[in-house]
Amino acid sequence: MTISYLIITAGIMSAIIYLVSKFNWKAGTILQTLTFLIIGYFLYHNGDYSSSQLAIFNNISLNFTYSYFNEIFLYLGISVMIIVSLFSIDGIKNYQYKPVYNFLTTLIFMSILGVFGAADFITLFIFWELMTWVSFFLISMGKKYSKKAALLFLFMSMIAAYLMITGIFLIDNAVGGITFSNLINNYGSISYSLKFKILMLFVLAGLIKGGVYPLHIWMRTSYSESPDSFTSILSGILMKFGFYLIYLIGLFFPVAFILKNNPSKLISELPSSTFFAYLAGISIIIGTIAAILQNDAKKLIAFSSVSHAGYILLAFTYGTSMAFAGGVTHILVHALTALGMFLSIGAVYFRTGTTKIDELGGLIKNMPLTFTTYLVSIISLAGIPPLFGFVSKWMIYQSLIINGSYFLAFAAFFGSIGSFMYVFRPLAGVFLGQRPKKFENVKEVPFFMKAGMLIVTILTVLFGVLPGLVLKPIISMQQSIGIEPIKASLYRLFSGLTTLDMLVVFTVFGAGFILALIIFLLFAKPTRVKQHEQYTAGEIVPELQTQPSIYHYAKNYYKPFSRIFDKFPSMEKLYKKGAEYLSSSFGVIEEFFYEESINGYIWLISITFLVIIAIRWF
Amino acid sequence: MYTKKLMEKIKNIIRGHSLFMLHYCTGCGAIELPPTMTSRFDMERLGIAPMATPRQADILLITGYLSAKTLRRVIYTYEQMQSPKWVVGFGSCTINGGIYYDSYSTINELDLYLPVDLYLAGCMPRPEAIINGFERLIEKIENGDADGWKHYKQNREWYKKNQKQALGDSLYTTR
Amino acid sequence: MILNIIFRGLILIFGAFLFQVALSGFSRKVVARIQKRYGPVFWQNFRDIFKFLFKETSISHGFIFDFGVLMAFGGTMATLIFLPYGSFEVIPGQTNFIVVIYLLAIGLLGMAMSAVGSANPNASIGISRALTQMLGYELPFLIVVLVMMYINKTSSIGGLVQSQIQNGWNLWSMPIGAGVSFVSVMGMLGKKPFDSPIAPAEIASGPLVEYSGKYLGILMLQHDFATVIEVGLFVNLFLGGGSNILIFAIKYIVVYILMVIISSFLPRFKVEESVKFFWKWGLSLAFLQAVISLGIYLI
Amino acid sequence: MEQKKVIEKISNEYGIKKIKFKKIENQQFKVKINKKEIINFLTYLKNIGFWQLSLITAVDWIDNNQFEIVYNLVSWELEQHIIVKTFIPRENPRITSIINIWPVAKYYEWDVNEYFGVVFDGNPNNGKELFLENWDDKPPMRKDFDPLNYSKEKFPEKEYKNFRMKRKREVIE
Repeated sequence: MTISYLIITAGIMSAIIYLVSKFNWKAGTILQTLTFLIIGYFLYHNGDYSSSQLAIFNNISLNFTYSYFNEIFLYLGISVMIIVSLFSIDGIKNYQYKPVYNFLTTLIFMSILGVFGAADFITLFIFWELMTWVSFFLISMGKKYSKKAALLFLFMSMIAAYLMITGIFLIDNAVGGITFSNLINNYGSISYSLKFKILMLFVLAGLIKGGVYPLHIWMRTSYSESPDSFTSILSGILMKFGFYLIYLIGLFFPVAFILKNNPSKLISELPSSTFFAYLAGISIIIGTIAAILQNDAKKLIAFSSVSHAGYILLAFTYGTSMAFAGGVTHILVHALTALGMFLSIGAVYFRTGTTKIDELGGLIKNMPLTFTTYLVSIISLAGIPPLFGFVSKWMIYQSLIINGSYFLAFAAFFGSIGSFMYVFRPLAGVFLGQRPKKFENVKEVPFFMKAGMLIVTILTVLFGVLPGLVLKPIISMQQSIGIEPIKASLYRLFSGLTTLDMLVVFTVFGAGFILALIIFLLFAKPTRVKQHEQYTAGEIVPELQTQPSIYHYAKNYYKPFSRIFDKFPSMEKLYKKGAEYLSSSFGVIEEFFYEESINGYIWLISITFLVIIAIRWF
Repeated sequence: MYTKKLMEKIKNIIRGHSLFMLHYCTGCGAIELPPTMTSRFDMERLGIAPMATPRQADILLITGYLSAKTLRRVIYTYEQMQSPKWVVGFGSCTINGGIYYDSYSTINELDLYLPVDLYLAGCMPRPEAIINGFERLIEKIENGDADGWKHYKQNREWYKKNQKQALGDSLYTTR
Repeated sequence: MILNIIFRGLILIFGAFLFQVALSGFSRKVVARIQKRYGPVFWQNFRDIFKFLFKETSISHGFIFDFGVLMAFGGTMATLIFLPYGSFEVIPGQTNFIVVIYLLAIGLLGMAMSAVGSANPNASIGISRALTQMLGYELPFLIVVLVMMYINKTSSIGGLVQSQIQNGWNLWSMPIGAGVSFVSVMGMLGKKPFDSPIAPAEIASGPLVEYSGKYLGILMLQHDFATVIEVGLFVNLFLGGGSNILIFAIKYIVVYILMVIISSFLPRFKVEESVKFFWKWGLSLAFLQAVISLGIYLI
Repeated sequence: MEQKKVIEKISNEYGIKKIKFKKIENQQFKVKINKKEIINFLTYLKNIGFWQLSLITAVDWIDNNQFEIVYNLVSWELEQHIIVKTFIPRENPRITSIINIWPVAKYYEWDVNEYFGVVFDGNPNNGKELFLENWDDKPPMRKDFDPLNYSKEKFPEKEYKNFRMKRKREVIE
């Protein structure tokens, strides 16, 4: 079973799912989950490492491949989609256009298969664009300001697409073909300056999609305004497209990685990789600080994604085998944790109708499983040992330490410690603290949403204890693309500096916990008290319960910290100022760009495409 | 049986020598505490230290007159403390109202509302008297005589009745 | 083998308990003498801890309140295992610095979760301050340790101790870094200039405000174990550990008492002041040490 | 400004001739005024520079069967402190509120209302609780209120049977 057949199946199924959903949306969503499961199963069971073609016209065909270098991404995409789809069986109950939602997410699945399975750049581009357009419609199905967010998303994605298509044309010009194998064979014939141009175009496109500072501006609004289950896909997979592109282009243009362990070559070839590593460091710091200062839980996670995009970029551009493996692992870590965080915040939104941290509180009593998912995810995200997130961070740190990069290490540590601050805020504000009276009767989410969250939780713990499960395919990936593989067994990791044994860490932690439990149980049993029985300097509070936010400390949680950054500029405001200046200078163009409806914009895009095609073929 | 008694004795000795008192100063007698705590008289050598919250405290000091409005808070605070816990009445105001015996807003006798384990007479008691009083309290705790908290638990209704008489029916109780 | 490890782990935990609780009681005496007081007996802290453990009642604010305490206590005891003490290592070869630093964070996270789970705003304020301050003190310390690990080409604490046996103490080879780390460790311990998270007169002892009875006893134990880890890290990284456990203990006592003495005559920073202090002086000095050490190393 | 000049100014400018000023100190004087005039007079005083209201209080003249309401005003420009008094009957004591002139008067009036039972027309807090919790007797600052009696009734004392003995606790009914 090759990828091309799977993609065709997904395409056909999207129509069927749409029809079924029209009839009964729940059945449609279940069908969607089953479809994803079956496709995943076929890929796992029958998939042989091979290439395939899908002919469209006589001489134009889409090329696909399934091999070591992309299998881990394929499985990541499929599993994220399965989990989200499972979650959606109950989770999309409140959405307005359920059949369309199911249809579009199935198309997203198809584009995931296409992008990760592509064997030439045009195929990659086509599915990439499919994803952009489908995402555009999906984002605009969300909350109040989602139309505006979708427009910004589309605008940024379009820039990425233009950059990428230009890069593809340059490759085609230089080597006379756009398949990956063609590029590898004729790599030597490309001149240095052209290499630099192509690399820059692709990397910039990837950075926009990956949401690295200062190109992150679409993320905040798109994440917070889009429908909740789609946000999980957006951060779990679609954001990773950008890094897949960087990873891919890095394979062909060995500037970022030491492909054959030749550091001198790296330095002479291009200074850009250092530049991008530093950009990544800045991205980590800015994303962290911005995330700390947010009040909306989804916006907070969006900025945390900026920070973690920085980690991935740092690992990819850093240039050691360990860092590279750490980067790929971090993609998985971030996909899993972002999934867990967005699903649990989505579950909170499902029941309470808000994601503002200071309006919520004390939900752990009502939604224990949601809380557990969130807790495990944030522990993993912050990189605390027995869980998955520690593995990737450990690998990235090890490579930073080996090479003594102080600023980058500083940035990485800053992001890591800062992540305690921002991940703890929703935990404290949403799940812990005092529960307002109006949320007293909130229930735990329905079964399928629970199931989706449970899977994420279990996977995070499992991969943390046995990182070898994930590292094995990464090792074979490294072997296949010619990098010296890292050394790892099922639960052991070896760097040049030291050994990490996750099983020992986990066991010792478990033993410590059990010992603590024994000591705890030895002494007198505590009495449970109500939440308003507090030390309040003698004042009595039950009356205050009618005013929820008075006694729940969630507003301005890091006020002292934010005072340090009072006078710092914001990149988004800078762009906005620039845009205002431009729009006042170019009044005519403004009419196209700032049209309330998007017709004018689509018209503009079509014209641009026509012009590009005309230049190319005539 | 014997081991249980021995255990109880050990616990009492430990308790007696580690007394955390609550920083909830209700009356004018609180001014005598700073010299008692600091270099000159050094309460810490007896194992007595100030604590900021009733959850962590063992002793509730009522330092002087207690207005009815404060009594409500004091009762609430006392109920938030974890047993074993002790109440020390400080100055003559807590014994019989002192110079405020005819005030419309201060209570006359603390023992009706909270189980006082030790009174320190005087207006105000000097730090020497306070230290002396605390030594007496330690002695009582070691012997197991300071059992006001048990008494409060057993005769809750009687205390509640008195409290309600002084404060009206809207008294908030924790459990 | 496994039984041996369990046995040694228990010995370590019990020994650390006896040692550190007695030492912190002794440090109260030291502070008292600085303030011209007599001070309590040195076993006063045992009395305090056992008094709390023996309390007949205590209150709980729900599941997470208990779970967080256990996570903090368990995580801290687990971290204790991953540190070398002189020649004594519980699991040989398992002394990874990054594991220690991050496992230590589990204690803080558990404590933070539990404290905020009590739904007391004072506790939340304390936790928000503690996390903010953490962003201050960890960074300079980690930068200094990073330099050390880069130069010695190992990231295990045992390896760093070994290299100091050959090359002399890091205190002499990187004195600025040692000073920065010393102040950072004081921040970790919440000693005087950096005690705004617990500020008793201001936010009623912050995170600890709702803990009573055995919870408080357990958290006092947890704090003592965390002290052992943090001061032990400093001794291992800068004072060359020790050839046997006794020498280690002596170095430890010197460092700890020095910290107590320094903190006993300092007032309290506001939380943003302490973050600024660490970023302004701590980070710049740490980077200065990095440049100097790197220069010496490359030459 | 000197006190004489201020008094002269007030006597000349303010329409009523009858008002008598009495000097207390060099910078302090008092004036008694009719209840009906009080709003006009205070407004006038505020306009000529007495813009700080430092206190409103009351005195219970039980023999005359009157309440005296006292307004303390301070002027920092004129460097003078004026005490304006007015008398109202003790039965059904009512007077117009001045919260429109000084918003801060809300709390002073509330206080007087709670402790003397004087009703200030226009103040929204009449009859609400400010300092006293669950008060169930007549206002405590009135002269006919007996605090000792109240204290005995509300906060009784325990009788000790055997004071010298080591006090055993027992429930005393």
